[in-house]
Amino acid sequence: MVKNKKMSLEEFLEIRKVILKQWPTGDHEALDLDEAVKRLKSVPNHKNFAYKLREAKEKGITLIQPRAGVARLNEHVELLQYLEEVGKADLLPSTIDSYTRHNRYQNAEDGIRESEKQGRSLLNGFPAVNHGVDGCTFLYDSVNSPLQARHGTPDARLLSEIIHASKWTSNEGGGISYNIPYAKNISLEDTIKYWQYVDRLVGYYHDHGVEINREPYGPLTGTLVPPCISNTIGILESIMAAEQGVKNITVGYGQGGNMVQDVAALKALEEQTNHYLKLFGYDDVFVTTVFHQWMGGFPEEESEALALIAYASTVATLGGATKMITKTAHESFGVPTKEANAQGLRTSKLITNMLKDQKMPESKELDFEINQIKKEVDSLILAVVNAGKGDIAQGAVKAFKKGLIDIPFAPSELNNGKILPARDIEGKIRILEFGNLAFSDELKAFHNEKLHERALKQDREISFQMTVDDIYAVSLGNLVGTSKE
Amino acid sequence: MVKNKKMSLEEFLEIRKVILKQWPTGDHEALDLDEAVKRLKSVPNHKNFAYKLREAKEKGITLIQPRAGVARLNEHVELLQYLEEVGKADLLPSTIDSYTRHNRYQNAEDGIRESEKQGRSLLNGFPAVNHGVDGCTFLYDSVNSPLQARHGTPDARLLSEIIHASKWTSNEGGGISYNIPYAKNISLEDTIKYWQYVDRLVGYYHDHGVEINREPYGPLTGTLVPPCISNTIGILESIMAAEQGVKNITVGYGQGGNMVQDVAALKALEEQTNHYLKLFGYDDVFVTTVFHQWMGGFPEEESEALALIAYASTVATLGGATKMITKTAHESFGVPTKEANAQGLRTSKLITNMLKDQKMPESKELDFEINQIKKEVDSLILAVVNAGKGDIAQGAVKAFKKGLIDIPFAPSELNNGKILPARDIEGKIRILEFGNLAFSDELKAFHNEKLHERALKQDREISFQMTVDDIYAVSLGNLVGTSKE
Amino acid sequence: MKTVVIGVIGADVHAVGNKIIDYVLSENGYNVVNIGVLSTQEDFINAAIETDAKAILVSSLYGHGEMDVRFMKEKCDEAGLGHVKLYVGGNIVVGKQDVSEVEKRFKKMGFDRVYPPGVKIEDALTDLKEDIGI
Amino acid sequence: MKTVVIGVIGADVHAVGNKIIDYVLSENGYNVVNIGVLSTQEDFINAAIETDAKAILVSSLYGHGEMDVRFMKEKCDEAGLGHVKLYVGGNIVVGKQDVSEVEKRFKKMGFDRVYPPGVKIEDALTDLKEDIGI
Ligand code: B12
Ligand code: B12
Repeated sequence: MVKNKKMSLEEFLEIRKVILKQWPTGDHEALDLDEAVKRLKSVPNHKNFAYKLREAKEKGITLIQPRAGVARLNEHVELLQYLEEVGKADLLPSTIDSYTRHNRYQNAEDGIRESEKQGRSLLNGFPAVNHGVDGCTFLYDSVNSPLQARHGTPDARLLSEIIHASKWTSNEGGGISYNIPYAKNISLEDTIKYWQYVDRLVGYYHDHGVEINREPYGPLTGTLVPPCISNTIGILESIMAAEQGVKNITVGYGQGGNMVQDVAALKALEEQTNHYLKLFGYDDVFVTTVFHQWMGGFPEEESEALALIAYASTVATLGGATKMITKTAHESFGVPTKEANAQGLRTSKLITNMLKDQKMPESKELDFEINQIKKEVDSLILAVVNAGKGDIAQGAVKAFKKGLIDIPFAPSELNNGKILPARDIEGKIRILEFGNLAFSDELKAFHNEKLHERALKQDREISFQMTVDDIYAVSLGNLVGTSKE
Repeated sequence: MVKNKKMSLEEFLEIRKVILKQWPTGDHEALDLDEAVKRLKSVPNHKNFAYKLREAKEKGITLIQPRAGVARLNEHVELLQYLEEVGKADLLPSTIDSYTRHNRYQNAEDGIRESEKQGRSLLNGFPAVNHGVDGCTFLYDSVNSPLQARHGTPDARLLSEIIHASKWTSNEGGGISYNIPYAKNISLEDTIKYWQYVDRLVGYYHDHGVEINREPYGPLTGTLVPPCISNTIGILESIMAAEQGVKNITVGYGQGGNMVQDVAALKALEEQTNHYLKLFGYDDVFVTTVFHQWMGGFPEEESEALALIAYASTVATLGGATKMITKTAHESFGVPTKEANAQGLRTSKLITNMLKDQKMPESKELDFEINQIKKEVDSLILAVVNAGKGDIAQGAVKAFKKGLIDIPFAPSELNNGKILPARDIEGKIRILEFGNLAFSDELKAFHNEKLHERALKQDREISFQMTVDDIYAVSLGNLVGTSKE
Repeated sequence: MKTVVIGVIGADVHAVGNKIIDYVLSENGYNVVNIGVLSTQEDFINAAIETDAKAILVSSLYGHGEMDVRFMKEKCDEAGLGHVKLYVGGNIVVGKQDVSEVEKRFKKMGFDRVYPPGVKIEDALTDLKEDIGI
Repeated sequence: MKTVVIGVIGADVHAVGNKIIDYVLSENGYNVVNIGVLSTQEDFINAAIETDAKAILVSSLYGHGEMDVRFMKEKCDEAGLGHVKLYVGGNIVVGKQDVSEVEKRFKKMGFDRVYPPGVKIEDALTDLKEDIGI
């Protein structure tokens, strides 16, 4: 049974041997840990993710980072250079392709070869494992900003080894957040263990004087996720990362659409992550937040997409996020061209820069939402702790099994899949069907009330159709769905 | 000496005869007032500006309206149809060219002819007087939305006669707002009289059962105008319009850049316009507000321009403006193509629609700014009333002469031109040099304090260079200017 | 009641559209057999055989669709499903590509109907009625 | 100290740039004669004659610039100002047009320097120093 317990060095090194044999690129001199530490120590501050986040937090500014990844190395280098220079990105990603995410390195290899042949990327991301330490280091050397792997990989152990040895100083993901929204039937115990390994690696580096940033994946399915659910999972993954020795964590949240609820979610997330880390005995973790621009279905029209991007940037900046992940005007169609990607960045940057001296004023409404989210999160975390008899790793596994935690629209069969969200009349995300979610009657009553208010105003029933309308709404230029007839 | 007194019907009709002779198009059967009333009565609700604003106000939504005008009639028709269909504009404008604004109808005629010859518009707007009632009615018949003339014409009497007889149901402008920012040395007494005529015409129509909307021009020079100044002028012009019988007024405000100050300005504007109208005895005027997207120098980069447009739309919607005037990604270059114009509209519409169910929450900071603006406006209006010994038309003339009211960067020699604005550290527009502005020492002390705070934080002096940096700031992607070195 | 098989092919986990397709087709009188995300060509074919389906609706969102559906028509034919209508929709290629070009490529691979991004399942109902009835 | 005449031509009332040009050129050691907005060609020429100016900086923002500056060079020559440098800048044509095309048109009309939108007065200082010194 998985436990939230720091992995011993011996166990870690034992597993490591196996991991590095999973694909030929695991065999590289830089994957000697001493050598890797030496390489990572040579990373200057301005190319260190963790450092740049600390600096931004101090200045109170919001950094921007795109998603980007293509199959071929040279094309990927060119892409990131372009996003840095023309797009003015502060932080760089490498979005990993879906075959690599499922450890299908042979498929990825075929994808690279086919892409070379056709002269265009047939993969939806950068196959970092196949390109190996040499390719990834070449990339690192070709840019001036910190690099992070962004993926959705249930078992990212080999990937993580390769990117860190290549001086990429951040890694996105977590045992829950890179399983439930990204897989169908991979055991949660397994993925938590895989990610304990990934975190243990970062902890190892920390013990040897290298600071690496870790980012639990906040938006989950990106589709009407109530803030309490994503915040709870971010907090759980932060605690599990801290146990393995991670000291620099960025917790994430995907834009919901209502400005007040979104700012409240960001504030609650930061405060409660710090609170729970201390409560569980991790005193020296540096916490920042990342806001994801709208993660659901996008409007097709490019001006509308850019408007949504600018609106998201306004919320992130006024809400004080340390980092924001940007989208593009191509979102509803497919992987963006580098031009479209840079355009999304420029749109975002104008706002993060222009609004940097403004914050969302404190208000009763904001306070109320912050407290509401906090109460809900407290209730969910308590349920996890109880389910695990004090151990949150065990608790997480059991909570999912029982549906005490439940992620809307997740593909995983481990997820209860009974919860249904819908918006209230102001567009705040509330819960329509709770399934077995660990909510008190009082908490449920609040959500019911809010949705009744909407049903009344819109003169319609509370039903799955409401959820469906809300899913389509933003791509149609609305926030609160209306029944079409 | 001009007085705030309803023009008698005889006087109005006397002047009217002269006006209609200023250009051949003044001689048209539709300019018979009985005929004009008949025509206007045939306007259906959805093409009546005043009606559509009432309706929007009731629904609590924000309508969008572009600026647009080209020299040739057919091209102009095509342009407005495009903005209506592709841009989804709710309200249509005809922006009038600069020759017409200066009553240089012969120059406008040459401009039309030259534009016909070259097959592209050489005028910066639509020369409505030259196109006359026939052209303007053809335009009205070609679109499905209400039409308004937008200009900057000190003497718009003939223009107003022609557009209303052509079933355009709104007219922008005012005796102060279309003089001081738009002219060099035209007497303020004269322009107030000209606009009393324009309002009297609307009052005449109202007496005969036709509701027409009037819109004092809010943004003035569009450049760091402190809210108290533009709000004061909007209120003065509303009172003068009401005296002539106008019953449907839209007061305007140009985006300053700080969200809280902008929302505060909108709220204060609406509340105080209603308050002063009642105080002066005009009980049945229906007041709405219009928010102008950023009126100062725009960023060149198109994605940045669109970001600014989306941000402005966010503020207008959360601030509850009934109407918003949109800009385009071509703003810093020149009169936009119809495509660029529609793009600006679509960007705006996504936001006004998506955010329609959200309002800016009440907060201490917002309350404070509302009260601050109200105190300042009260002080300025009091000074005008005193200067005019109770008559605000006289008072306005004298207040400008003495600099009690002073518009930053205005070209008019009647303006004192001593006031200098600058931003505080959050980007709120404050006053650096007061000249002779009718502010108490207490009010001045507040502005001084705010600018000292900024000077301290930015480690720089309070000087004209601060103002210059602030003027450039937004076009460079900032809000608060910084000294470059 | 006509049966249709729906699912998301390849290493693709986009589940939202799939759940909505299930709901909308069921509401509109079809017997929906949903094999879910991360499904192989074989999963689709087996389900179609078992349930005597009249149409297979393949979703692909994540970009690898073009690779994932190769030779699917041939395999259907081999399995005796030549008469079953083969649809594909979602974001079936990488990036924003010319729609008619993409349609051609997939039709050449044997798909009866090809839907570009932005076509919601509601918009495809008339086609489905036309092709297989209700 | 060299003298330059600045102003905004035609029916144009854009005053902000004009005030900044005044301030920046003065700060940089020029004797600035500012005839303000709504100025005619004659206003520019008379001011230049009266003050022995070395350059005339015409601003046009509102779009009618192309019509407003016609034959200005010829009038300058007639007035004996052939040696005076003639600059134009701002938003000198209607709409977003090809920059080098526009420059050509205005150079053909006799302007020595032509500045497209986005060129702030600070950016033109080096040209001015090169052409007339300080
Ligand atoms: C939400 C989302 C996610 C969520 C998915 C959560 C989940 N498990 O469901 C998360 C965040 C996990 C995710 C992950 C990834 N995503 Co994603 N995602 C989206 C997004 C924003 C919305 C998808 C959605 O739910 N839409 C709402 C539903 C209702 O609409 P729909 O899915 O389009 O389905 C409707 C129609 O398409 C149609 N339809 C669908 N199939 C069929 C079939 C037939 C026959 C017919 C008639 C109709 C039809 O009917 C459906 C219902 O109306 C889209 C972009 C967008 N559309 O805005 C990107 C998008 C699909 N994702 C993309 C990518 C690349 C990824 C990732 C690789 C990583 C990344 N870049 O972050 C991973 C891949 C994971 C994997 N292995 O599959 C790309 C695909 C690129 C491409 N094709 O070129 C997109 C287009 C974004 C982009 N522009 O880059 N994603
Ligand atoms: C503020 C503004 C106004 C204000 C002006 C207030 C006032 N009295 O000063 C108001 C609202 C009143 C206004 C009115 C109009 N405006 Co206006 N306005 C602007 C805006 C937004 C900013 C101008 C500004 O102040 N910029 C800041 C200053 C510091 O920069 P600047 O003026 O560009 O000057 C700098 C440089 O250009 C350069 N420069 C200027 N001249 C020269 C000369 C030389 C030799 C050199 C080297 C450099 C140089 O140095 C200056 C200082 O650095 C611009 C668009 C933009 N730039 O974003 C439109 C713009 C200039 N306006 C425009 C128009 C059409 C109008 C109107 C006709 C109506 C309308 N559409 O609403 C009226 C015309 C009134 C008239 N008769 O002139 C158009 C011109 C179109 C074109 N050329 O194709 C523009 C470009 C907007 C647009 N895209 O449609 N406007």
